[in-house]
Amino acid sequence: MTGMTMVQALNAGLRRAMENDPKVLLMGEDIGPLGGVFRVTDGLQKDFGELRVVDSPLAESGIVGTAVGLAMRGYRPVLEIQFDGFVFPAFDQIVTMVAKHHYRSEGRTPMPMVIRIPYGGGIGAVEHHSESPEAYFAHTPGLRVLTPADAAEAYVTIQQAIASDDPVIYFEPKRRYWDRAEVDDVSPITGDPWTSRVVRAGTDVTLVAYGPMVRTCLEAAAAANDDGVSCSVVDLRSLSPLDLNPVYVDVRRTGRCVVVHEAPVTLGIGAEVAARVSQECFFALEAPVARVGGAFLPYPPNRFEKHYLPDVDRVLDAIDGVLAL
Amino acid sequence: MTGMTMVQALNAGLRRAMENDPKVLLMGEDIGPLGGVFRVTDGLQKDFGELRVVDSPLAESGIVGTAVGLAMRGYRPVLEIQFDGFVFPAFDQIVTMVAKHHYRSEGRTPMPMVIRIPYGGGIGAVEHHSESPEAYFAHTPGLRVLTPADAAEAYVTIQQAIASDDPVIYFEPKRRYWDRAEVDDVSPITGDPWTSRVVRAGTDVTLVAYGPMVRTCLEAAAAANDDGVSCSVVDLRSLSPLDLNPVYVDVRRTGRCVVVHEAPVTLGIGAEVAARVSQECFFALEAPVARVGGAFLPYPPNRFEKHYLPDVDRVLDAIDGVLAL
Amino acid sequence: MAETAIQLLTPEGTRVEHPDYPLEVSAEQLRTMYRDIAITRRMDVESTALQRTGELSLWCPTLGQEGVQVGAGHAMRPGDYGFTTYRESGIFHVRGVEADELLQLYRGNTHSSWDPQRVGLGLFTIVIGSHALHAVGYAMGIQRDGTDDAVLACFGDGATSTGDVHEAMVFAAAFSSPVVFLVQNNQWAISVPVERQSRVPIAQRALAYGMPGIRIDGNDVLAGLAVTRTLLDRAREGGGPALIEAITYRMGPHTTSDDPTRYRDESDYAHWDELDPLERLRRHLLLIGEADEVFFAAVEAECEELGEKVRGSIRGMPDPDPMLMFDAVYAEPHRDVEADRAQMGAYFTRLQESA
Amino acid sequence: MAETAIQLLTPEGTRVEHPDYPLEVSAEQLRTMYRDIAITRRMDVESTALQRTGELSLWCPTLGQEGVQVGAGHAMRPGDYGFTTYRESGIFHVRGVEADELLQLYRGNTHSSWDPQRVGLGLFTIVIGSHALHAVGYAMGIQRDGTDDAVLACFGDGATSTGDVHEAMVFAAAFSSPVVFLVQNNQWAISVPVERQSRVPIAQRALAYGMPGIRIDGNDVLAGLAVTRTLLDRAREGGGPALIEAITYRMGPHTTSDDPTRYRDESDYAHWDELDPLERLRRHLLLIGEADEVFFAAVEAECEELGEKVRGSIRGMPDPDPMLMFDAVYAEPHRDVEADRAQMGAYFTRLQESA
Ligand SMILES: Cc1ncc(C[n+]2csc(CCOP(=O)(O)OP(=O)(O)O)c2C)c(N)n1
Ligand SMILES: Cc1ncc(C[n+]2csc(CCOP(=O)(O)OP(=O)(O)O)c2C)c(N)n1
Ligand SMILES: [Mg+2]
Ligand SMILES: [Mg+2]
Repeated sequence: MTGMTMVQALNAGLRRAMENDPKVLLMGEDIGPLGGVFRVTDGLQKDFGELRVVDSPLAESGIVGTAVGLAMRGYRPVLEIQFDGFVFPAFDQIVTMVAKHHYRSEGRTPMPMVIRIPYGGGIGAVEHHSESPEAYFAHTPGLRVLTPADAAEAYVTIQQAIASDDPVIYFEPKRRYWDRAEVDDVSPITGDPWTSRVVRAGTDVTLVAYGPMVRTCLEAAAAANDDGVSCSVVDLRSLSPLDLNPVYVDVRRTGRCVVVHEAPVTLGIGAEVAARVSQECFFALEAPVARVGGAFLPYPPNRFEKHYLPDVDRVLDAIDGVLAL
Repeated sequence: MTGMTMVQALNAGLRRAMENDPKVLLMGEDIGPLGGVFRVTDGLQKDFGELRVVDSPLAESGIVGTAVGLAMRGYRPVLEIQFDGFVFPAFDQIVTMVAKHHYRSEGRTPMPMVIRIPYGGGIGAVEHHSESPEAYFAHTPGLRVLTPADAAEAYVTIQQAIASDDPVIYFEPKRRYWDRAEVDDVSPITGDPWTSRVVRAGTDVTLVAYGPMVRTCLEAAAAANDDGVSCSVVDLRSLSPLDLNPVYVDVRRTGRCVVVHEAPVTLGIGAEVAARVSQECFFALEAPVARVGGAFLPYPPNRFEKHYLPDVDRVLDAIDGVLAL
Repeated sequence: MAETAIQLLTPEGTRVEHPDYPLEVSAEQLRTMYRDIAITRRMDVESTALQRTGELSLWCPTLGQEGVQVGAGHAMRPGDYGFTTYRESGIFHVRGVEADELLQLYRGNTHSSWDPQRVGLGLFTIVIGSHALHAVGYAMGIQRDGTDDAVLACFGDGATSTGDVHEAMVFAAAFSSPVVFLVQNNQWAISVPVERQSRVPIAQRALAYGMPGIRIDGNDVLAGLAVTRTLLDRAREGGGPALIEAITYRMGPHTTSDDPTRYRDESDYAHWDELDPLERLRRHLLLIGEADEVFFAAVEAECEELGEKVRGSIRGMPDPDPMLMFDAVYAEPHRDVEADRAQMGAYFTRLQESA
Repeated sequence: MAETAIQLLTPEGTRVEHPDYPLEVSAEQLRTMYRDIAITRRMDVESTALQRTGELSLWCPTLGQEGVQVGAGHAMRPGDYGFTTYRESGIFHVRGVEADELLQLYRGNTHSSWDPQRVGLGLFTIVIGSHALHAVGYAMGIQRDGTDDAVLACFGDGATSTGDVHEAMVFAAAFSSPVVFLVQNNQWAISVPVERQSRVPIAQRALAYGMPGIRIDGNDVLAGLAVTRTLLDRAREGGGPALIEAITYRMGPHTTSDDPTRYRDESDYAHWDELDPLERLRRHLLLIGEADEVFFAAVEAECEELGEKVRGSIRGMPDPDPMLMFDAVYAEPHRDVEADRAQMGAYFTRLQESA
């Protein structure tokens, strides 16, 4: 067990994956000598060389598109998109080529690839640096979508993402990059990343979250507890596939469900969760599933973000809401 | 009143918009002498000249990106994306630039622009020619999304889209391009396109659809009627904003709701409809909202599409499902 | 950059030497290439006919462009890898994809019917330009493997306008990757003439990246062979990427859905007819006395046979089992796909029961 | 294409004539440009300091690149329109955007604080390269209006790798639109050296599109002025687009978040220090006797004043009313935004009541 920030955990996970498999290579902008703008790849080029840690030209479609070719040749590219807002120039390659390649080739050509994207707000950044575009990818058949909630998760799931023969969009909650946790960096990697996990058990309300909002929901659950309300917290972890079975089990007991994310509520992950929970727990629900998330606006200038982003108070307000019915 | 196919209605609508406003111009691939691969722009370059009907280089980001500049200069570009699957190279410009420009400029620079996209399957086409990417756009604040269900709607709403000072993604259901309807091409254009419309009133089940599936739902409703089941059909028409009030009113009466679209069910428009209807009609619903749509796969080779696409039988099966509870 | 296009075989069928592209080619290989062009052409005719009778969804004729395609196909070594468009049946044929194998795709049975590993050809991409990047990435993989394979990336004049083709050239140049970009400038992108994509020769694009840009007569199979081979070899030896612009003409419609009379003049065709790649090679073979009417008749018979085989295997072919569409969405099981598969299976059962 | 960069003012401050770019510039204008560079530079210092104390989220220093920016800004006519990046405070200043106006953005109050119509500058786009297309579209609008305005599109060396910049050049060339692309090659894209983007001079990219590509000394305000003006005028007169590569150096970090010691040598700076645009102009003014210490002291005082003004208006500025974030998402009312606005308003009220 080692105390690590999420950045350090990701760095250690990448390093281990590269040690274990010579076909793993990293590509992105500024991931070499600089170590990435968040330092996730710090020191890796020094140790693995320029052929395995590639500073690319400034072109996201180029990064993803050449990675398709590398994967066809048997490599396992792990790409860094510098910020959430810069993934869109690569959207065509991701949605049209990466996602469909295995299907189009009738399984002849797997497309193992990880696209790491620091996402979400809360760090006072300028435009295009705080977005939560995960729903676009979760709506796209052929992609897998993972997002860790803490350093321990990050260390394990980045390696599992790299080991997967399917393309994985790996969303890193940048506001949690500097949170520390105890990381087991010794044991072999086990467990199924494509599942959600109950991170707190409760009896009155089921909170569902992922990535940056897991901590927020845990804090809200702790605060609610002080008011005598017992909340479960489920970390979805995998956004594609979705594993809502633990949510259904929990909601069948609590009868109340609140889904929380930073992305706009409309057609966000919460829409799918609400639709499925409403279907599967139809007779158990005591109140409609509540959704807490971004308003229907582009990410606002950062002086607004503390109001725009869901926080403990907003989650508590939603808990009050579902309990009021 | 003139009998027209949807292609003819769109052509007439574009023509009228161009006659009414010299700032309206069309741009896209093969829209000039060829009149577009579906002939929607047939004859327009001949009549309005090459400066107003522009055959562009083969570059979708270029088409949308230059249209941003044209809009800043006071023009109202109406763009054609040749097929649904080719919008993704322009996704960055649409999501990052077009959608946000009014907000980013604090309202100083409106971005009137219509992006026409023939979408959906059912015409036996090759890959990338049958997709339904509307949810990506409806999840994006700053865009409006419209889709006509028939020729009469198309004639009116294409003009309303062009008249809007906001950017509109205009999805044309290509399998309905050759359906004929009576079109009122004389009266002034009236009505609010950003609303849904009840196209058939019923008492037992509320069917919700848009674009190509409206006709399918009307046919299913007729078939159900023969079996003694009375269905309403609501055409959403506008996917952003969503106008679900007529749906709520109807579901509060029927207690049962089926949403139908071609796009994958997961995080499709139906997810948002189901989430909202489950919320707003919580106490009225007798069964969970059912969703009928594409399976979680890339659009399959066309010999599979008759099984992949929702059809009358699938809708009837879902009607049976919600009635069984 | 060469101002005029490189030609090794005149339209009259006489050999021309070019100092930079010496070519030794056996009579046997000449005859093989003749046969390849003839078969490619017959496949065009058969496929168009099959489309007309509803057996295929679509066909993209190659007519007129077979010269450079067959030449480039022959320039590739077995270990080399190609990335093509939908209009490349010449290369597909040379690399060993059977006609009825390829046509599965146009019938709508599959998105790709050949095994990329076996023939060394990636899936072709219909989203214009995007595969140019795959080609460069594949070439970057070769560099890491340390083999001397090289990659051929084929696309049209229209594709050169796309951002992806630019980024492909930027990456290839930055990493000096072993890839040759082969642009078939057939003068049209559907209805849009090449002048809308570029006001200067497409080959000039190469200057932007510091790589050679060579114009060749695209209807000259020998120029296609020699120049492509030279540049592939240069690339495999570490010389970096290069660009070939093959000047040719799309003699047919863009696809079987297209109506070229709306946008171009019949009168254009005559000029290109005289430059026909098949006729040119026929003349050459006759001139050098390496083929006679017996040979040409044998090729014709082989084409007939191909036609029959193709018609036989495509016509009335049964549709695939609907449940197959759920296969291979992912390499590893995915909960949501499996749920949909189960749901659809149950629905099909209900449907059958109620029928 | 010019092999060496065009220079009209040597680092020592002496004027050089160039046959293609004759320049007459008054002493008054020289002094104005000196002042502009000095003020731009001071704004850099103030903004960096304000960022360090948490008053700004970020700042992108222009240090070292003010020469070409101020020169190009002066080359534009009032009716011309510019599309810039985040590193263009020189042009912003020349076009009349006040420092404290611009800094609203970096404070996080707004995504754009100036009125594009008033100053003729589009919003700058952080998604690299994308605004090059907006510039070309704007120029296409000018062609339709039939006026003689022209457009300046500014971006960095890194941006030249993006597909959007390529497509912008393709469209500009295809339509012969009145736009000049100005690449500030400051040698770096964050930590990536320009060699990763291109192995040949960036100006050479122009050849791909058949337009002039001119290299200039980017630290020479007069070359920036003369060459930009000449090419803008050529464009407005129907001569078509052109590309300028201004060779310069980013003397500061990429942004205030960056740590250049990780990827480049301090020793590089000395060379560029000698080419400093401000010092060069100062020498020139002294050489030709058109400025003295009184003038320089006055400029210095003006800079002080600016610093004070900026600090005064930014420091401790109150945050905007949260409900403002719901404004202007759309030009016309949108049901979902209005619902969210109402919901959030109600929530804020509940929150206040419970507090
Ligand atoms: C991104 C994209 N946009 C549009 C299309 C529609 N389309 C198919 S082929 C074609 C023209 C291609 O021209 P070119 O690259 O010259 O190849 P050619 O067909 O002439 O062989 C177009 C516009 C497409 N397939 N992909
Ligand atoms: C599409 C995109 N990818 C990545 C980034 C992150 N990023 C910001 S600035 C920059 C480097 C830009 O280099 P250059 O174009 O040379 O301009 P400079 O900063 O040197 O002025 C990068 C990679 C971005 N803003 N947009
Ligand atoms: Mg072509
Ligand atoms: Mg730079």
